[in-house]
Amino acid sequence: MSGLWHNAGWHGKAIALLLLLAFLAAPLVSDRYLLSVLILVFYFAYLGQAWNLLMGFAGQLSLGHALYLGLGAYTATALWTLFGIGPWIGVFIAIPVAAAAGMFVGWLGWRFAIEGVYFALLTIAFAEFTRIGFDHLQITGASGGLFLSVNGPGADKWWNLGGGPLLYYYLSLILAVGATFLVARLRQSSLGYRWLAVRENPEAAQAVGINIFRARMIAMLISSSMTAVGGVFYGFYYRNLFPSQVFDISRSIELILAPIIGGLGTIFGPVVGAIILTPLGESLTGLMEAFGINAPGAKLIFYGIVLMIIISLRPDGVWPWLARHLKLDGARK
Amino acid sequence: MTALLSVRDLSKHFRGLAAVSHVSFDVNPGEIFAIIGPNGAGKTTLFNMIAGAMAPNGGTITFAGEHIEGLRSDQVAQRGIGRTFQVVKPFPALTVEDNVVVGALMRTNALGEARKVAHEVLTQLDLIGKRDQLASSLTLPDRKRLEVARALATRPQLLLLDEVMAGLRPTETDRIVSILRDLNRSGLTILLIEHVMRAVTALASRILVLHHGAAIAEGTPDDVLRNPAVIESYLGAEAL
Amino acid sequence: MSFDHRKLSRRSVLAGTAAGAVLLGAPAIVRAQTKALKIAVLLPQSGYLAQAGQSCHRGALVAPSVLSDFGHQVELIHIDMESNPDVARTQTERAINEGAQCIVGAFDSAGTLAIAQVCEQRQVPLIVNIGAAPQLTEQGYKFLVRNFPTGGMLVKNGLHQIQALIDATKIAPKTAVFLHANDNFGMAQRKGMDALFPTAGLPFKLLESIAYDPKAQDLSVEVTKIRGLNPDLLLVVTRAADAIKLVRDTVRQKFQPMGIISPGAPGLYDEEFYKALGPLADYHIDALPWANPKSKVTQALEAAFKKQQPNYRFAVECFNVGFTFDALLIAADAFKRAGTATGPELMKALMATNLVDHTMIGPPIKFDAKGQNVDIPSGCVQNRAQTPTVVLPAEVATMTPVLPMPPWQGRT
Amino acid sequence: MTAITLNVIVQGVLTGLVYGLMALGLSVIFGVMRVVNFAHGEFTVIAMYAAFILFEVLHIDPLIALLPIAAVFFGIGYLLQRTLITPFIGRAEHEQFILLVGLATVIVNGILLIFGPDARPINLPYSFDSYTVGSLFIDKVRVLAAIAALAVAAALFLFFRYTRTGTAIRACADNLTGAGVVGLNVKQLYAVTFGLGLACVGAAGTLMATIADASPGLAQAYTLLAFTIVIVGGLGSMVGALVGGILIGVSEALAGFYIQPSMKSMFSFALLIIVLVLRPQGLLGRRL
Repeated sequence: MSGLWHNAGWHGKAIALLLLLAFLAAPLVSDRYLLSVLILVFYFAYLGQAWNLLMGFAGQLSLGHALYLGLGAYTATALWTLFGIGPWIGVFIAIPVAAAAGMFVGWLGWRFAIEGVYFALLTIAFAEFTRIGFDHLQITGASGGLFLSVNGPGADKWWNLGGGPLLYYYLSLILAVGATFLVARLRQSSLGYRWLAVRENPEAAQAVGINIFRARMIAMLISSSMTAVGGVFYGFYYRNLFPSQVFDISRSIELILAPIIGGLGTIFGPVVGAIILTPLGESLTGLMEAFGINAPGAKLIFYGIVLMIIISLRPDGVWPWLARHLKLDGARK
Repeated sequence: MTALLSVRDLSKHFRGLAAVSHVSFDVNPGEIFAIIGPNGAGKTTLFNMIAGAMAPNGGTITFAGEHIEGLRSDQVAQRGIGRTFQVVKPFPALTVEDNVVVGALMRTNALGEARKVAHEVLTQLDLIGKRDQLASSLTLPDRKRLEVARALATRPQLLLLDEVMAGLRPTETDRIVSILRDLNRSGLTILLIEHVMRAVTALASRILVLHHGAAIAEGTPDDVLRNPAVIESYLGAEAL
Repeated sequence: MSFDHRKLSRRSVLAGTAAGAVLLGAPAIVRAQTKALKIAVLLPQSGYLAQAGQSCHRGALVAPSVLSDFGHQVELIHIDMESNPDVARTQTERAINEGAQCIVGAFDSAGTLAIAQVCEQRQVPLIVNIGAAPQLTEQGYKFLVRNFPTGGMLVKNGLHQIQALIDATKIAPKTAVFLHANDNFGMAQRKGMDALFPTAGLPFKLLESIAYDPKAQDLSVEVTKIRGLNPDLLLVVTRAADAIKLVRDTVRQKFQPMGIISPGAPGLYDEEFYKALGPLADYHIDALPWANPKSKVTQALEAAFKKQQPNYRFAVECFNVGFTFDALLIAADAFKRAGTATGPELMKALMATNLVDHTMIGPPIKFDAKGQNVDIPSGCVQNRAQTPTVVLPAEVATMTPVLPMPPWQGRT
Repeated sequence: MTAITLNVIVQGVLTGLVYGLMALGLSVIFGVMRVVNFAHGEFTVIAMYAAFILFEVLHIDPLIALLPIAAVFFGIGYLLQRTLITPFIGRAEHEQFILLVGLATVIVNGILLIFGPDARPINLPYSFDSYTVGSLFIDKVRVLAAIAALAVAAALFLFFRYTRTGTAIRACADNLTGAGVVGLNVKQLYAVTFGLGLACVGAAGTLMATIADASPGLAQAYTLLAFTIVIVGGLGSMVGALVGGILIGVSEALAGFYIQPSMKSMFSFALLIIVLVLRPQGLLGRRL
């Protein structure tokens, strides 16, 4: 981040600081609805960063990140409901569980040279396989779901990730900002350069001494770990989990929209994408209501059209274009 | 003098077809060694086996006293062999400087240092003025030099060049020839595969001629170019 | 810190917060100054639960005029939660900002619990219209009541009804197979079945419980498996479209059980079921809570429904419509007794509910300490002339049950 | 082998053939143009609704409606390729993915908006008939659909093998630059290919409508199913798609019968993983 920060022009710095201050102060002035939307924005920005690390930097298309999200969510919530182990400890068990799954998928994929769309299908297959597996896992309630109490001992304490919207707001904000810093830092590290090299041309990367398998595995390790943390947040925010919700392919799809629309392989792309997409959905709902349209499905039709328009007009994402127009440096970053 | 690179009895076949059979040669420290031969002679296969992109079916490759046959290309690179690609493979979305920085990062994890190395190499190869351009925006001659720069940034003992002059105009060829001569003078050993005989005769101290996967001649440029077998099989067909 | 959304107007908030949030523009809030209770009805009108969600929505649409005839003023905000908990959660926040004093919803458990989080924090009562996961009322929510049986209650009442059916029709089944969707609704009932069947004292043996994938493209293998077991009775918990596949493959494979009975699942009585199967849809039985044809509330609701929704049959829709209407009725009744719409007061009144006249069969609606109505009996509804018809209990029945069902052959 | 097991296998084969035809459309599009059609299942469902409408309004049997629907789908595919897809040829997979996910969202919700959420059945006079062979019961609609699927696949096969256009398309698939060099109109051929792919989908959807009821919720599962079959069978292999369909159909049927029906898709995904790892070119595909 430091390099990025020094490279940014004064108005880039000003915009970043103002935005951060606005987000920090938002709960003072905004209503709960807006907060709940912003929580989703930060949540998707965070997950977008995690996914972007693997796809945007290391160039590996995963369409099965719901696997790590679900494993993270289920591990931490099951530890809490079954053994009373709180999420701050649970998260450190959730991370290795999801990371192990990620490493296995990566190992299988990259050892056997499964690339591109084939790798994407491999990730889908694992996520779906696990979804059905959890549908039958009795200890976590199988397809009946796993439920977190709201009045059990300690359930409403912040250290057990229970509480009001402020807790989740700042937690999701910290996650999103922290992930952005982490990603920026990694991007400016030797590892970041190696990832980009592997993404751009694996063969050439290998010829300059990069172990591409290891570089990809590290990206998968960090990406799946980060996604698992997002899963823990999800589990304790909603306080109920169903395999058909959390492991579903539509989860995997929705979490990749923000980074692609925002700008793949950029540091602020996932953030910008989340700031565009979540409020887009909400405002479409608002517009429908304002015009008195009760047509189930109409909102999502418009949403789909907007996706198609953005990807047609700005295939590199909105952020690089925005950065150029705001005359910010580092548009490619 | 012990050879820097020593190839013994190296063979590779694809589905029963011998691409390289029982080739042996030595490259001494500090020399420029060229491999020539008509298309399909097995040059690139030989090259790829040395660079680790392909595992041989038989024979040994020794580099600086260590067996390297069958190692992955990143392991080969780590041991001090840099390479270029016949069809250039830059990192297109990265700047020229960052392309070279990636190379320099093989020897260090410190970005500042890698950047310093990159600047040196880019200056050496006359690319410093284009360091902020995207690699995808370069012309072919510039890309060829970028390939060399990226390989050099890994600080290799031996540089493998795969037809780095192909497709260049004579003036550009001369420019690369003089750059390579300078590099060689500063102690770099070079192994090159080349079609452009002008460059080969200008640079190489020794030449190996491949034909149908087998070595048919080896020696100084003068010796080799007078060799009747060479004239018949290769020069006769293409150069004359 | 407490939140007061009136601190600043929405527009100044928008101007002050994030650039992206500008897109959130919505009409300014105009607070209703009427005596009507403002209720937000959140239902999955799109997404994978759209079929049921839209059916419930029709119940909500018809409710205000009927309630008004009974002296209740309600104002409804209809919201599509898209079968998506994220949407359910943000839209609940928005509805409460826009003045909703009570929430009704949301058919599925994940969505309902997302809403429950918000309602709990903002102290706005949530009335669950439909949702069978037992945990909804076991998690300690203080602002949630449910006028719908849990999966266990449905099975318990269903098994009672099956016994009553056997008594009424004098059939003597010896074996049964239980087939259920492997989703949260199906699993809630499977757990009930596993727990209750061994002690229910029914005269037949349960050969096997089979779970099927709700995403399955067809049920032919499942039917083949059942055919191999050859049970007298087939007990099923299906989603709407699955019931069609089930019966169709049963007919094709010429498997003829004494009856197909469901302990309270949708599917066997949906309009699409009748349209797809015609006469083959007849004689299947659902043991589930049902609209009481003899209640004056039901009669009023039916009349209004016929007028407003001429394309839909009340007899077919009355399960979803009835429970959704009753949820709204419960809210309106509590509001009348409380005299205020403040959350805690309204909730207190809700917990003290003792509602004699309502749509669904059963004694007065009351809630236990956890907010669960523990007394929602099931009746038996049999498809007759492609219309769901109450056949048990006798006091509300309009026909007598027929079992074993007539053979498939010769029905067309 | 017991009769009942045999019955399960026969059902799996018949259903698998129809799945295979659907996957064939994907194989053609993906194999030739490298476009990852993530709206494949959605197109299948549109065809199911088309078959439903033709049956309800004009009482046309889907086995006949198959031809006009396939023709119309060819036109739709041709136009879609010329307008929406062309700019995305050769672009990164994730960009195609977003475009087609957007399109899929529009289609699914458009169907919901127009037709509502109810499943739409086609009640043929023979919908409930089955053939009795020994102690086996074989559904008439499945037999007819499977035969029709084979016929369409055979027609497609002949087209690719014996017509000029078909050969030219295969040339494009093998070597795009080469095809351009020898003067083939690649743009035109791509449009024809996408059209053919969608015609396959149109035919498959029409047949599917006889064995399953059209509803918006089916689409995503069909997309996944088609991809699984194509990868298992082998990309670019026409026979592979049909064999993949049968393999998936039979393995799901057997897993459902012997293990637990709710776990049957697990076996398809496990099969997909195993094939990807051990034989990435698919069972009948050429080496990559």
